[in-house]
Amino acid sequence: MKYKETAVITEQREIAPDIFSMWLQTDAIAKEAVPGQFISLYSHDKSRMLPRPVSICQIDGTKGRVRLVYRIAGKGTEEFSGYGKGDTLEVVGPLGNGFPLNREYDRVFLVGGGIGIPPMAGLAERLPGEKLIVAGYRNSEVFLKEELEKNGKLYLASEDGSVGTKGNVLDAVRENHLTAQALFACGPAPMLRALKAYAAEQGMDCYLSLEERMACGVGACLACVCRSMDVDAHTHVKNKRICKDGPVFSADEIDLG
Amino acid sequence: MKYKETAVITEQREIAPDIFSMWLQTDAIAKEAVPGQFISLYSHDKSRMLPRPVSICQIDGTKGRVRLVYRIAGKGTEEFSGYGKGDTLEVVGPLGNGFPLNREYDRVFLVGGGIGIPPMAGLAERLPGEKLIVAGYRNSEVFLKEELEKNGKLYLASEDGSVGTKGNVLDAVRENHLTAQALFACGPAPMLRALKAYAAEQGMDCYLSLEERMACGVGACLACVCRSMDVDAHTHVKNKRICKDGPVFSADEIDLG
Amino acid sequence: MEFRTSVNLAGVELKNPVMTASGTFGSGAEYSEFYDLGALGAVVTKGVANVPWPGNPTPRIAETASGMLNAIGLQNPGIDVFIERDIPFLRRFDTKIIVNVCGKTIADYCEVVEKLSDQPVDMLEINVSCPNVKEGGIAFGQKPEALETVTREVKKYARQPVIMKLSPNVTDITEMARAAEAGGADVLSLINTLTGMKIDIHRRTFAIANQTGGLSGPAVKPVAVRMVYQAARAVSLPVIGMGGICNGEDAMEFILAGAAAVSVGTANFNNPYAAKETAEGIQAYMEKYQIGDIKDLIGAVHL
Amino acid sequence: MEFRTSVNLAGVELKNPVMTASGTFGSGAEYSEFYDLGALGAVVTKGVANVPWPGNPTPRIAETASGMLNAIGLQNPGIDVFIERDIPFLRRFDTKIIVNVCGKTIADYCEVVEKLSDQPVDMLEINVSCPNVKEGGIAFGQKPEALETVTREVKKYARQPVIMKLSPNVTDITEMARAAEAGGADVLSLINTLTGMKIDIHRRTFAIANQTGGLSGPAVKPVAVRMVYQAARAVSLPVIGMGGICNGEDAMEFILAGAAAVSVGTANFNNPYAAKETAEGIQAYMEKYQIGDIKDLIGAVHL
Ligand SMILES: Cc1cc2nc3c(=O)[nH]c(=O)nc-3n(C[C@H](O)[C@H](O)[C@H](O)COP(=O)(O)OP(=O)(O)OC[C@H]3O[C@@H](n4cnc5c(N)ncnc54)[C@H](O)[C@@H]3O)c2cc1C
Ligand SMILES: Cc1cc2nc3c(=O)[nH]c(=O)nc-3n(C[C@H](O)[C@H](O)[C@H](O)COP(=O)(O)OP(=O)(O)OC[C@H]3O[C@@H](n4cnc5c(N)ncnc54)[C@H](O)[C@@H]3O)c2cc1C
Ligand SMILES: Cc1cc2nc3c(=O)[nH]c(=O)nc-3n(C[C@H](O)[C@H](O)[C@H](O)COP(=O)(O)O)c2cc1C
Ligand SMILES: Cc1cc2nc3c(=O)[nH]c(=O)nc-3n(C[C@H](O)[C@H](O)[C@H](O)COP(=O)(O)O)c2cc1C
Ligand code: FES
Ligand code: FES
Repeated sequence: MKYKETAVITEQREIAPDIFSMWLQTDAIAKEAVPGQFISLYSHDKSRMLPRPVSICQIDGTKGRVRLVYRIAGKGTEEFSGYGKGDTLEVVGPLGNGFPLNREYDRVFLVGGGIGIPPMAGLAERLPGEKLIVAGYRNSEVFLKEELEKNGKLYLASEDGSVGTKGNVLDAVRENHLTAQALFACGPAPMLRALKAYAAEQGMDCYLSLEERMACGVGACLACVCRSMDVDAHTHVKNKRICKDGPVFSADEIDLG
Repeated sequence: MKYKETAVITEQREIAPDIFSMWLQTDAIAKEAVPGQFISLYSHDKSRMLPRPVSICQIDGTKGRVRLVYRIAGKGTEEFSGYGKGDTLEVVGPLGNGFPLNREYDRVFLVGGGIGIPPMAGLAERLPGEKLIVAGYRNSEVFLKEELEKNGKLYLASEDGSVGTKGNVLDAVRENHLTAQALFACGPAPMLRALKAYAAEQGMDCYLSLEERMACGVGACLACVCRSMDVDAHTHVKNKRICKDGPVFSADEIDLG
Repeated sequence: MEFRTSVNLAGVELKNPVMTASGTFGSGAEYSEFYDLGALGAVVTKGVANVPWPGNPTPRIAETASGMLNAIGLQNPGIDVFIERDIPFLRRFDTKIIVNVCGKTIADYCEVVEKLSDQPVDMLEINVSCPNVKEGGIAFGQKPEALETVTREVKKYARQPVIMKLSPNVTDITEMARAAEAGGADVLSLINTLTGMKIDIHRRTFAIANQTGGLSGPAVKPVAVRMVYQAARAVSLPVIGMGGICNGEDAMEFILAGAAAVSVGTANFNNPYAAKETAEGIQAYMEKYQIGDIKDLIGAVHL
Repeated sequence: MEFRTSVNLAGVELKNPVMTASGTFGSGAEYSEFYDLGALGAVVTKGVANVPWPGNPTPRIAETASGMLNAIGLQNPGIDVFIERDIPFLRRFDTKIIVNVCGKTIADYCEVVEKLSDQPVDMLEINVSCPNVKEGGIAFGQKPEALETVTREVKKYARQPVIMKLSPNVTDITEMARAAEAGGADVLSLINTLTGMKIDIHRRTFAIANQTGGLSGPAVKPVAVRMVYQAARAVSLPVIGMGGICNGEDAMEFILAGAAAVSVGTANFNNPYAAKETAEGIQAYMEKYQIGDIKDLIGAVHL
């Protein structure tokens, strides 16, 4: 089920420059959400009609809360960052499919790049088995480090080398001679492309969370498609809807170009 | 001079159902404002581009504050009513000409109808001489009574007779056998029309504050005109700009139709 | 007092005047997760062609002030899958089914219309005004003669009443409305999207891959109300009004301007309940002003 | 590094590409209370006719989503008062003066243009696209032949470069742009307002007395950018872009789309400093991306 709720912000703080962490009281959504799903946030400013899709970072089903961690990327996220405890936001969710949690792997990679790191925190909490978490940052402005360390072994990479391996997430994997049976990732497109190739090379199962501009967020408008290897079930034209068929795809389903 | 300021709300409360009183810290504007002038308030919601003109109710030049009293009439005023102490609003002002304060009258009428009452509070504070204040309400939901009583003798009228004279402001004038040398008024168009006729009949000087939909609020766009008796200085077509040549006009300048 | 919200479009009785705007509601499946589609007068489907269309490259949409641009490019599974899957799905709800038809040539339109002729759908809406595909579509929607011709041809194959959907990208909407009427249209719907463009100034490129896209949402509502008003007075056909409707108050503007029914489009993206709430809002308006029959409000703006 | 913001329009050198949109800035007097008009490339005045025009009844404006409707009806004091009062006023500022001219007949336009021919104004902008007056205006702006004729006639009397201001209420803006070019226009400006309507559903009447009005503001920006892009590629004249510009980022969209200069209109009503801040914003963009000359950005969107 999907719900539209008026969520109440129970906590918001800036956890790194321009990166905000927000806990939302949103009972129905929190109860059903799984890691890898996202929710649509709506602006109070009515000049902005479209939802802002944001991945669920952590889920507190007991308290009925979800945590979002987002970067200020434009006017909408800037608006959200100005709200505080007690303010409300219209939200719709949980949306999309989430990462597969039912496969039994002994050891998995959870790889997050930049603002793709947050969903890895919630995934690490729910995924069984040993977790090797690789988080790629731009620089020393790291965030969610504690949350990630709690549920797995954390390896850092940074573009400027100020923390962890200097380079990208794959550099960190290689530098630390890491191996696993499967790979779960979220981050910028070039990173996902490289990870897909790496997983194929290593014979790992690979699940990637994609992004695209969205309008409906629920699968109705066909704005957010990605190319798929096979004809899709919905329109039979090798286009999958990221909001509905994804955002998490098995890497071999999709054509990353 | 006119100023654009980011005004800080120092106090806001609902003083009658749907009627709000708001004090704004707006130093430059407060220093120069005179009763009868108005300020333009801008929505934070960018789907609403146009200013909301609101008359200045009271001026505290020392503290650099102005008070506005407004009724929720639509989305813009609804937005404003949701803000509280410490929130900010973009404002431009002081706008328009204000009531003439330099004429010496022994006794004057200050007449306000409905949401035209607020400017009478500030005018009563600044106008010399004896003041007979006539305030017309819809019903028993009166507001600003104390402020008005402080600076003149207050007579009430209400449409349903629940306070003061049952009827309109002129009914209250007649019932109390009031007379004066001049009349200053703000309120709905039918009231102003009746007052203009009454003042002419009684040989009183008469100053009326008018309203019209505004776009620029500063005299540039010619949205807010009223018909004038003589050719206007600006466009020579018997149209005066309420925002610039008014909102206060000598009744004999204007054609109320 | 009873409040009658039903309207009649070319013999089809809708329980209320609210439908969905084509392309914003799929074939209803996604929004049926939020509410019973039986709350609506009709569901208008995404445009369907004779064969599957892959649509345009991404990005396909961009947000604009109080609106959005889209260039989906009419991605659709083709009429065969549609008939097999979408019609049976929609039949489960107590609402009318209106199939939006797109094509590149007159023959394409006729092929789809013919395939639908024995299907349990209530009306057909012919999209001759999509600005987002290179061939066909918009060309028919911008020239009166072409519009009249395509209308006439389609009518030959149609068993259901035909709605011609007009483009707002024209100098004179009344000329187009009359052309559709002359061609035998049963109903008109308008407006489709206004052609627009957004530039990403930081990347110095177009915000959507197709360069231009169709503008929709509250931004276009004043243009839409004006055109509905003009079209409704120019012809004697019922008119379905759309463009920026978010709630009952917006819908009432169109109805007072002359629309016999209204569609909710972009607003669904802002609020999945928008269409349902629009129907409720119309009812609330009638109750507030004690108007017993919505028909008494159609075109009832004072001159 | 130095940043050159000056642009040249038909031989007239503007210190920066930002001007005011006609009708939103009077003749500058009111906004000169906020800042020195010398901050702008040019001031474009409210439309002026051969004789005073009283304009339309009120209400003349209505707010719409991210925009507004206006039907001022070109109230103006006539060319004689304008020459006597407004030109000397504007001459006090270090900015170019562009006079917007309106009329009901070709003879009206020519009369005003002739009277301005020996006046110290830099350019003339011919408004053939005002939707808010019954006669004239818009008719010239919607038919290519009429546009070409009025352009040619006006050019006979004009000593200053002539800007033809195009209406967006047309099927094909490139056809109109070419017609103006064929008639001898020196510069094009677009867009004027889109014809729109708003209905007051509670009073069941039109929100503005004139029934229809011109839609402007951010709502129309995508349509305006698209038309500027199309027009700039259709002709070899410089194009002045406008429609919803509120800041330097909006202005950059138009410049990248092909506009050699831009006008700020409705935004002045939201922020009296809008035009000045737009000029500053363009400069900031150039600094951010280290572009030394604005001319290198005109039409520089990647295909
Ligand atoms: C499934 C999904 C999950 C996401 N999860 C996160 C997250 O956990 N944390 C986070 O910081 N960001 C996340 N994003 C990106 C986030 O949606 C955008 O940063 C945000 O929408 C920007 O909005 P804005 O108003 O600030 O920017 P603007 O640029 O002003 O937005 C304008 C429009 O573009 C859209 N848009 C802009 N950037 C993106 C983008 N990168 N992806 C999709 N649409 C975009 C907006 O939704 C809006 O409609 C996610 C995106 C998707 C699709
Ligand atoms: C000079 C002047 C002084 C005013 N002083 C006061 C005051 O002291 N207290 C008070 O409560 N109201 C006052 N008003 C009326 C006030 O401006 C409107 O109630 C307010 O603009 C409504 O905005 P809204 O967004 O709530 O309503 P909406 O109806 O949503 O507004 C839509 C548009 O219409 C305009 N508008 C709506 N009603 C009016 C109106 N009555 N007059 C002018 N424009 C209107 C708005 O400014 C806006 O542009 C004054 C109006 C003028 C012209
Ligand atoms: C994402 C999207 C897809 C659309 N697809 C179609 C379509 O397939 N066929 C069609 O006739 N109109 C299509 N339209 C136009 C809408 O049906 C409608 O005419 C227009 O958006 C104006 O209404 P609105 O402002 O309420 O959205 C589409 C609009 C949008 C926003
Ligand atoms: C209140 C108002 C008055 C206008 N008057 C004129 C005019 O006299 N002559 C003219 O050519 N355009 C006139 N316009 C159109 C503007 O110059 C401009 O083309 C249009 O508003 C689009 O720009 P914007 O969205 O920045 O306002 C007027 C616009 C408004 C809002
Ligand atoms: S955003 Fe509409 S289908 Fe994905
Ligand atoms: S509101 Fe523009 S002249 Fe008064």
